[in-house]
Parts: sequence; C-alpha cells; structure tokens
Amino acid sequence: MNIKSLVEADNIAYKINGNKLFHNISFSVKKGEALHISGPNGSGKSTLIRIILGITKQIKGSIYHSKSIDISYLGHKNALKNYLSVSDNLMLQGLSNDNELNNLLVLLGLKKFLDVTVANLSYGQQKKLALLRIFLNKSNLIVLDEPFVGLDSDAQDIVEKFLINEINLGKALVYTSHIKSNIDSKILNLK
Amino acid sequence: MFNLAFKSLQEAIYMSGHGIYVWSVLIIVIFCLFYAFTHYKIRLRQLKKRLDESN
Amino acid sequence: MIKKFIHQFASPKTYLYQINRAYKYIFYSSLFIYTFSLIWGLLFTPEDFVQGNSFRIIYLHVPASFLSQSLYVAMAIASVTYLIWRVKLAAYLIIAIAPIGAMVTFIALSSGSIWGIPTWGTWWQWDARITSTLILFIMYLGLISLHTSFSNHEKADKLLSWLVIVGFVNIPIIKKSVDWWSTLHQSASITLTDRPSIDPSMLYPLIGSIIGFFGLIICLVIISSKVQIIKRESTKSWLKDYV
Amino acid sequence: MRSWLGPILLFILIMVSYPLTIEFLEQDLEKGFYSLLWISILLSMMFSTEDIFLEDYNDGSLEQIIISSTSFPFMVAKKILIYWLMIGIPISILSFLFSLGITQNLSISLFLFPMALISSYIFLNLFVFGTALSLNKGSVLGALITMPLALPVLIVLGKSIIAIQFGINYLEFLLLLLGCLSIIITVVPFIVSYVIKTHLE
Repeated sequence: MNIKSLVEADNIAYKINGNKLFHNISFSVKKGEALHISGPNGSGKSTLIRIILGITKQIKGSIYHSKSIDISYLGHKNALKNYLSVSDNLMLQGLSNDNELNNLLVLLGLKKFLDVTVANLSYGQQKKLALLRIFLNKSNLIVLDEPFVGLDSDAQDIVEKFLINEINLGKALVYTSHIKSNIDSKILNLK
Repeated sequence: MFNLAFKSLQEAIYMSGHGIYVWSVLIIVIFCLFYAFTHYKIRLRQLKKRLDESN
Repeated sequence: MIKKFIHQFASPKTYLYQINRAYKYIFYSSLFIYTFSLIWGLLFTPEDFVQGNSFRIIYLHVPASFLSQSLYVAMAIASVTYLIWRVKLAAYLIIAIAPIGAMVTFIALSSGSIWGIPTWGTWWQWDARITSTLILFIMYLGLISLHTSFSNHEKADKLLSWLVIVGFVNIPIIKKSVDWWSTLHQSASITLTDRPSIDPSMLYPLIGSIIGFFGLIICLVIISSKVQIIKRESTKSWLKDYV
Repeated sequence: MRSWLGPILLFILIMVSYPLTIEFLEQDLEKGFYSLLWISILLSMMFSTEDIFLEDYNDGSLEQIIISSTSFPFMVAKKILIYWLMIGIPISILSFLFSLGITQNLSISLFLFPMALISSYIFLNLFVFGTALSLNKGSVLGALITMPLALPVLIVLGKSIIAIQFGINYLEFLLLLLGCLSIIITVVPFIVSYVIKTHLE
C-alpha cells in the first residue's frame, strides 16, 4: 500500500439481495487529491461512499484505510436535530463559538437565524448548516455525498473554494455529485 | 407385546372415554405435518417454475 | 483452512445435491417408523394404570416437545456459524427452521393441553413445562416476524442470528426460573418425569415415535431450506442447471 | 429525550386505574398490587425505549457517531443510563410512594424501592436490545421479541415480594438481580452496537 494514500480500494464488489450493484472497483485517494464518483442513479455511488466510510462491508475485495485517517462526512441525512435551534445544534456538534465559526455563519448568511429552530429553515439553509461541521472539522479526509444539492450558486462557490483550499493544504476529498463543479479531481465512473 | 389392547374397533375408538382426546391430538399432528409438507412442496414447485420461465 | 473447508462443504450447491440423494431414504424410512410406532403405541400397548387410555397421547406429545427445543438449539448453532464464518447456508437454515420450530412447538403445546383435560381436569395448568413451552412458542413467532419485516435479506439474517443467540442464552434461564416459580404452587399431580419406570412395551414405541418424528421434521427442514436456497440464489447459474 | 414524561405518566395512569377496576371498598388491594406494579414498570420501560434510536437513525446522527472515533458501545451505555436517570428513577420513587399508600408494612415499601431501581435498569437494557433489532420497523415488534427475555426478572420480582411477606431473607433476591444487572450492563451495549451497525449497512 502506498504510504501516501489515505484510502485504497482493491477490486471491491457489492450485491443487494444477490443482485450485483458494482464489481471490480479499484482506486486510491492520496493526500491532496480529490476523487469524484460519478454515475447514474442507482449505480451504487452512495453505497460506495459508505464502503469507504467503513459503515457498509463490501462483498468481495478489500479496502485499506491509512492509520492516520480521520474522516468527516456529510451524506443525504444532515444529522441535525429538527426541534432544536441553530445555535443549540452547533453546540450539540461541539462547535465552539469562536471567530472562525462566526465568520462562516456570516459568509453563509446563517448569522441571523441562530435562534430559529432548524425545522423552520429552508432545505438549502439546513444543508449549509450541516456543511459547517465539515468546514470546521480538522480531519484529513472529507467525504461528501451530493454536497451541492439544494445550494444556490453563491453557496456552491463558497463550498468549492473551501474544498479546493483544503485540498491544496494536503487534505483528501471524495465526493459524488451530478452538479458540475470546478474542483480538479480524478473521476471514478460507475456504470 | 403385540396384543391388541382393545377387543373391538368401537372400543379402540372410544378408549373408555379418552378416545376423543387421543384421536383429536392425532388429527392435529397429522394435519400439521401434512399441511407443512404440502405447503413447502407447492412453494418449491412455484419457485422452480418461475426459474424455468426466467431462463 | 477451516474457513475454506467450511465454505466448500457448506456451499448451497453441494448441500442441495447431497441432500437430494438422502432425502428419499430419510423420508420413507422415518414415515414407516413413525406410523409403525404410532399404531403400536396407540392400539397395542396395554392401558396405563394411572391415566388410563389417555396416556397414549405420550406417543404424539413427547416427540414434539422434545424437538421443539432441539430445533432451537439447531438454530443457535446455525446462527453462530453464520456470524463467525459468514456461511450463507447457515443463514438459510435459520430461517428455514424457524416456522417448523413454531409448528412443532404448537403441536407440543396443543397436545399437552388436550392431554391435560383427562388427567388434570383442565386444559391449561400453569405448570413449569407448559409455561416454558408457551414462551418458546412466542419466541419462535418473534423470530419469524423479525425476519419477515426486513426486505434486505442479509440484514435480516444478521439481526435474526443475534436474536437467536440472545434467546438461546436465555432459554435455560427462562426454564430454570419458571421451574423455580412453579414450586410455589402445588406441583402438578402427574408429571412425566416423576413416572417411576416405564414398561418396555410402552417405551419401545415411544422411542420409535421420537425417531420417526425426528426424521420427518428433518425432511421438512430439508424442503424448506431448499425453498430458501432457490428463493435467495435465484440469480446463480448453477441453480438453473439444477432445476 | 423529549419523551421522558410519557412513560412516567403511563405508569401513574396504570397505578391509578388499578384500584378503580376493583370493587369499591375492597380491603384486599394489596393482593394484586405488586404484580401490577412490576408489570407497569415493565410496560413503561417498553414505552420509553420505543424510539430511543429512531430519531438518531433518521437524521443520520448514528452514522456520524460510527464514523467518529468515539466508542459506540460506550455511547449506547451512556444513552441507556440517561434514560434510566430520567425515567427509571422517577418511576422507582413513584412505586415507593404508591406502595406506601397500599400497604402498612413499611419494610415492603423500603425493600421495593431498590428492586424497582434495579429491575427498571434491566428492563431498559432488554428493551433497548429489542428496539435496536426492530429499529425502524415499529416498537411492537421489538417489544414482542424481548418480552419473553424479561420474564425471568418478573419471576424473581414476584418471588421476592412473597419472600418479604413471609419474612424470608430477601437480600439474596436483590443480589441475584444485581448479578443479572452487572452482566446485562456489560453485554447489552456491545450487542446493541453490533445490531445498529448491521442496520446501517
């Protein structure tokens, strides 16, 4: 295994109820690299993401995680408590009330909603709130499942810029998206 | 060891009053076994048929 | 090494081909033994002094209550095999056995309570054996309903095997505690275990009926596991050749 | 965590409705009281765990916990402990109070309190196992599965009351339950975390 790679997949395959979802998938993600997993609906993108995360077990093949790996992840479910306010949610996630957080809140236009319950926010606002966790996490591998869905172009710009910056700083990124983005990445196409 | 315990068929069915219990249990057992066997046999035939059609 | 051996031996394909050969012999011999011992037991054995003719239910009741527990043990073994070595066949066997176990337990329960009418004068007695059999029956139903409520088979298998194992650990505890509980009451006037010694002319047909019933239930498990294999492996090419 | 009041209310309602279902001026209220008490502790624990993981499962928090480095079994154990603090302890205190109103024998009530504390913790653990198995498939299934497992505890509880009424040493029943509890506390969080991981697969 390459020392630099954070995740390396070797010939993995997955089945649901005996039906093949994908097979012979191999890839590696090194530090400072981005991997874009693309493919039509139902091709197993999310499942592959979950295999990378180690939640789902592949049927065949093997997947290596580097020992120093630290993952932050955002999927379709945003792990927010609907009945709590924005600030309570931030507190629950352990995000301290410092300058960095404050700047991000202003940048994403969430500052004025701090006392609003999450259930009353729009889908895009909830998504932005969930992305804050990714922004402030000090992990070295960022895994995102459709991060741009529900975001307006301004917000997408902010997220992209952030991600590109993180990659330049030596972090790795794995993401799926059917929305075009400016992130320079390797492409893994699932049929 | 192989002497009939009853003198007549009627007596065997009646079993001095206990026949109804014995025979009803027997019926339950036979019914359950018969039902289970036919159920699985039919199920097996259906599945095989479906496999054949998909070929 | 062991893992490889198990996987080779316990592949659904080998199992299916091997079992097909054995099935007929098991079925006809156990059917013969069972009918023979039942006729022997029901019509030829002498009347019991204490219970009269109703004791003949023993030939129907004891095999079932005996198997109701052994089937759970079999499920527990299959569950451990599945969780440790990921043998698919073991998972098929668990869910193949569960409904049959429920049926056998039902037979044990209903025959027991019918037997209770002439001997105890009531169809239900809160006796330790009956109560623990009833709990076992409920556990079987729980297992079946857990498995049927998931559409993802692999997930259902794993959850089911966890439940079977936890339940298995609990069965002796439940049995012991129910035994302990029932000592509070007047103990039942007649229990099977307290019989002094059984006459050989009553014992032989009993052994025969246990063996015969055992064989028939094994046949049922074979067919129902066949159903499971064909259902779950329907995309495999070897299966199409087999059919 | 918002639903901690529900199970307590359920408990109170069962306890209140018990005397109402018995003939007016009935002197023998104590006779069936204890068995009803244990069963209603069982029921309210069942009721309290019905969606212990469901919310975290639906909003994706469970995935985040599994990915993060925090120990999952430990988190499960913590969660059960919090439920016990918020529901188990109030119910135990209430059962102490209700039994004071039923019996003149103070030692029964005093003895009943630790029994209620321990048994509510055991029931919680068992039902958490059940709800973990049936996670998003409704709580009835989970209860159906785990009720048989809780029966031995009920038997011990019933016996212990009889023991104290006849003046037999009841400490061994307490120790027996404590033994059960110590095993359950250590084993259940691990099994539950495996089961939940299976659900997320």
